[in-house]
Amino acid sequence: MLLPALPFAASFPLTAHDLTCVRGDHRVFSGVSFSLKSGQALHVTGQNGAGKTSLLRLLAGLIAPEHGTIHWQDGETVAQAPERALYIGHLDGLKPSLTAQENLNFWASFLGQGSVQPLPSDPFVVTPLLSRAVRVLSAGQKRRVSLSRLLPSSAWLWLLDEPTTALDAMSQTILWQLVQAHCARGGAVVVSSHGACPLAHAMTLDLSVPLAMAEAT
Amino acid sequence: MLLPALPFAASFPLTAHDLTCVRGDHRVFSGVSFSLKSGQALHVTGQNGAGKTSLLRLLAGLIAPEHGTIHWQDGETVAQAPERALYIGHLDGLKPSLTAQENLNFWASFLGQGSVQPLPSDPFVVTPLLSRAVRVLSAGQKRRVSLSRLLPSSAWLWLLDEPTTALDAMSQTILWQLVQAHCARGGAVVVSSHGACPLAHAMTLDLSVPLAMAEAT
Amino acid sequence: MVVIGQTLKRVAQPSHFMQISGRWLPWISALAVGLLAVGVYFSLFASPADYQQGESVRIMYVHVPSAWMGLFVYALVAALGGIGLIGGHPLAFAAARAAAPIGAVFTALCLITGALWGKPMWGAWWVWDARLTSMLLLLFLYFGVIVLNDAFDTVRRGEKAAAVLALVGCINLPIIKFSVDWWNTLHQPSSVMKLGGPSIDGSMLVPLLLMALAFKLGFFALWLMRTRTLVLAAKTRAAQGRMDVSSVPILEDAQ
Amino acid sequence: MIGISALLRRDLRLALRDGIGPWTVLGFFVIAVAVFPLGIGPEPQLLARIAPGIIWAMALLSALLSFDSVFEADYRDGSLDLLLSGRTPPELLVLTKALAHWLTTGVPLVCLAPVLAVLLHLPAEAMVTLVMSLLLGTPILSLLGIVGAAISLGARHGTVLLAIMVLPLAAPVLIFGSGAVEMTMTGLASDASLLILGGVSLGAVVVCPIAAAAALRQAVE
Amino acid sequence: MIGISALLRRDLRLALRDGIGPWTVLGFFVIAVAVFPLGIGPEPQLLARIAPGIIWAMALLSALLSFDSVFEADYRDGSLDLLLSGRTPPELLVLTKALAHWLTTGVPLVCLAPVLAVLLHLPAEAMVTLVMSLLLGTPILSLLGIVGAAISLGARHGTVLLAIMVLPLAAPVLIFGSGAVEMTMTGLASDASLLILGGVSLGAVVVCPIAAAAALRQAVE
Ligand code: HEM
Ligand SMILES: Nc1ncnc2c1ncn2[C@@H]1O[C@H](COP(=O)(O)OP(=O)(O)OP(=O)(O)O)[C@@H](O)[C@H]1O
Ligand SMILES: Nc1ncnc2c1ncn2[C@@H]1O[C@H](COP(=O)(O)OP(=O)(O)OP(=O)(O)O)[C@@H](O)[C@H]1O
Ligand SMILES: [Mg+2]
Ligand SMILES: [Mg+2]
Repeated sequence: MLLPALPFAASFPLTAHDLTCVRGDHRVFSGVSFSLKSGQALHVTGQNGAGKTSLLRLLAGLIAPEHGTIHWQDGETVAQAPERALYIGHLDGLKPSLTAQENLNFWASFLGQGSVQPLPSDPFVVTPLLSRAVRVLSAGQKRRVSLSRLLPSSAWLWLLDEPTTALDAMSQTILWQLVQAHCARGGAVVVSSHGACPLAHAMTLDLSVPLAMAEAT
Repeated sequence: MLLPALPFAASFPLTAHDLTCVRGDHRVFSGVSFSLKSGQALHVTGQNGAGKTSLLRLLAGLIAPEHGTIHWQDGETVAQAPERALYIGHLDGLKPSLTAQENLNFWASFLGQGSVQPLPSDPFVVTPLLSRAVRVLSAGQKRRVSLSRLLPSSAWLWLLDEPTTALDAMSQTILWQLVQAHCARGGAVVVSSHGACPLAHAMTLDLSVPLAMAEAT
Repeated sequence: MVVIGQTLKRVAQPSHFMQISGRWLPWISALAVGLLAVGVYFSLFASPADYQQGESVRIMYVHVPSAWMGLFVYALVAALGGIGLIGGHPLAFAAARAAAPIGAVFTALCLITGALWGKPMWGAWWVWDARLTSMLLLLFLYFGVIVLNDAFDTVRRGEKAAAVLALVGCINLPIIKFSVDWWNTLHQPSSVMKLGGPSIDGSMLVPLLLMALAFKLGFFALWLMRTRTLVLAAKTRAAQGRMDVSSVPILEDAQ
Repeated sequence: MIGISALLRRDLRLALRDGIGPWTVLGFFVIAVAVFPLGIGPEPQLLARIAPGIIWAMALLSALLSFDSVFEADYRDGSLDLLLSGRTPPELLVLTKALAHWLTTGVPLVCLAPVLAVLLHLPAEAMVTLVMSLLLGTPILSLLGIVGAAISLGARHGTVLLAIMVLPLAAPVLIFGSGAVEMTMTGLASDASLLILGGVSLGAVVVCPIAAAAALRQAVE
Repeated sequence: MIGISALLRRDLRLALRDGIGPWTVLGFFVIAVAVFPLGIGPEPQLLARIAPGIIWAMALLSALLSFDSVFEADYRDGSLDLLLSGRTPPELLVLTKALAHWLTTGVPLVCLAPVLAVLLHLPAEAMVTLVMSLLLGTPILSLLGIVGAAISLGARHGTVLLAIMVLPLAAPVLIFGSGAVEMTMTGLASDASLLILGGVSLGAVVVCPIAAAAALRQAVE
């Protein structure tokens, strides 16, 4: 399944340097550095509480690092140019009382990608679900709807926090293919998961290891 | 890790006969029949929307079958004796503003198992989390807390809906060991998951297959 | 000016602060207690009853100073909050946090004594005139600041939020102060702190000022104690080792 | 039983911690009562005459404010499933919920009412009637609200349903309650109204839990 | 821009589907009509006297009641994360939220006010001032409330915090608003008060979004 070409010629290599993350009043990780170039994928692992979600939220510019820097090649910080990254986390950001269609349309037009009817392509087979209220969807169906936000997105960096949660085998394969395709078109991906990551070319960042370095793999 | 013996000598073999489930206004599955004896485990699979969660909710007596019957050997229906089964679903039923300890205590005493301090045993290593508000726990930490409700429970039948969600590799192994132990002490388990189920002796019920029969495996 | 700035900066180092405040605290406390004793004596025995208000005028010696303190402390809290937000100095937040509850007590004291005074004077415990109402609102603002301070999991966030509220709430202060001039209120206008000198008899002015001074010193003593406690609390939280020291802002001295 | 008391304790703790509950009611109550004089002006006798209305209106509002959270939260985070699949009969659950709601909204209101009455210059002799009427009336509000909350749970237009269902039912309570106080103020006997209130709340204690429990079972479907 | 309008449309749709804004206004309406005349008795001039105060008090309270749901839902289901990580500056987000809130609570009230005024025998000449004052004043309430909602997001005792924070700041608005109407009723010119309201409104539109946006960034931490 093919994705439309990314709207920009240039890519935005990202550099994270010596990140320290503090949640609440306690330190989660420190000394994390890595850089991401066009086409690369970073697989974040680590036991529960290691800081995977925290790292992704840092990259999305949702929380600020206690210490250290994250910036694009052109000098902008993630907080300044958040639209270059698309974050899909544990929570799906779908309104139960709206239909899948309404939800997707809203996000598409809010993230400035125009309406999504009809879906450009429908790898996750959500078309049959579109007319139903999200409240009545099954866990995996919800997940598939929220993942469908990736398709119209023009973000260069995908931030996926345990994206395979609740997905059936079939949809999981599709997801990984999609990620491949995104890398292939010059995008980059940071994905956290507990299982092994089927992406051949992915670098691994294990946050359980103190002072982890992405280069470590 | 050993579980306390179940409080009752007798076990309650369960028989589900020709179940039809309708959610909202459309039929999810029909003709599902199986029976569970002491020590047995049933692994429910099927693509998203196949009806795994629905089946578990039927067994928990939370929804009524459109057609067909579920009852214990002694003739009681699940709706009449819900305390024989413990349902742990997609949602964790933990209060964000209460600490893990407070949450566990509440469920222990509500489900009539007395307070759980100290925890009888702590396979999921939640002790360090007990004093923290659930709000600030990571996805997997939350999951581990909610799974800890299994330990003090005296329910004969465990109903686990994708229990490995958000768990790290380590905790997943522990979970499966726990399930083994429960079967070993004469309990029974119905578990839904998308991955393969490591339980050697488990029967499989694939809801994608129309008119699925547990005996099919 | 510069010199003062420098000294302030030095004092503001948590370590210095602990030393210096430790040294001054006993003296201030002693002085406060002493003055309070004298003030109480004057206001209860060594001052005349009012020719129309009778003995009930003595309420004034509590009412007025506590009112002044209520306003003063709020301004202080807001100022410290501002410093904290701009300069990001942890000690400022701690000081603001320490001051708020004391100010709330003074405000409550003013309201209560006022109500007690109102019954004989106006025949009602409470009237909805501008000053009384605005003072009641000040109490609410205090509550807001206090609750907000520890409403969050992250200490710093609570302090920031509280600072914002304190600053915004400042508009209430002039309203309270000048309500008596802007609207025609039951409450009497200013007779001490006004242009052209106080219009109140010396025999009453003296004990009033004595009490005012005693209240102020008393406040400073309590304020220092509470601030010190907060600093120490932060230290212990760090010592418990659940987090590492660098994440406890109050412990790192601003260079 | 132990289950029920555990639930009650949890709900009370949650109410205290998350603020929907005593604090909110207190806050709203004081605020509302401060708001009306600000708007209407300070004349004591005028305030006194609308005092019962204001206080009762506030009672209803602060109750309304906290209804949608009664089951909503438990439904959203999955607690409700577990609560219903426990040993405890749903009717008892609902009754406990209603009790918790009343303890955290009704009771603080009853305790606070006299203070506010003073602030609004309500004549002393009417005070007793006010407290009595609130004491007898607020349980009805809680019970009605619980039914509304249960019915509107998970339904489209949930809150809308809630408002539309509870208001018409609650309005009479309001009218009787404030009416009783005003009668006392005008020197009439208010026993009749109070008796009616008492009777209605007894009826509600019996009927509402059954209705609400039925609605709940539907909701978790 | 298109993003903003999308957000506005979504919020309005949600408010109508399961929001409480418009319905609390309706509720107040019912209560005010049902309860206060009882207390005051039939005397038209008395009712007219309290009408502005009552209506304005309703405005404030119905606004207060619907604030905590402004960001709470988006925060809980993760929408807020996405909203903040979009291209749109947070200040604009907040402004939109405020607009949506105003459209769902302020506007219905402005529309209902004349009806209510008639029922409360408010003299016709005061009607215009009433509507004007509400039109100019309610936006301030919405904007203040948004700041409060943002600050108290994820806080313990969120709701009451909100109330405590907003009330002192909103009180002046109330006073000026109802003041203006009363002035017209007593034959004075109310332009001054209205101008002040208008001015404050403008100021709030500038200041509040900035404050709220800052608070929001803290909240998603
Ligand atoms: C609850 C009711 C009352 C409240 C909230 C209240 C509040 C205040 C406040 C805030 C001040 C300080 C004003 C300033 O700093 O300029 C003040 C001063 C004063 N109040 Fe009250 N008051 C109340 C009742 C009364 C009553 C009943 C009386 C006596 C009839 C009274 C007499 C005074 C006097 C004499 C001052 C000093 C004014 C001056 O010289 O500056 N107050 N009050
Ligand atoms: N409350 C509901 N009302 C109406 N339909 C529902 C409801 N809940 C689920 N459904 C529908 O019933 C079907 C089965 O849902 P269910 O949650 O049982 O699937 P599932 O096998 O658990 O899927 P998943 O693997 O995604 O968890 C789905 O098509 C879903 O859309
Ligand atoms: N909002 C918060 N406030 C305070 N502490 C938090 C907050 N969110 C997470 N934490 C803590 O920060 C640590 C890292 O959390 P995070 O969610 O990043 O872990 P994770 O690697 O995503 O774990 P999981 O695999 O369970 O998702 C955990 O110990 C958690 O308790
Ligand atoms: Mg995570
Ligand atoms: Mg499921």
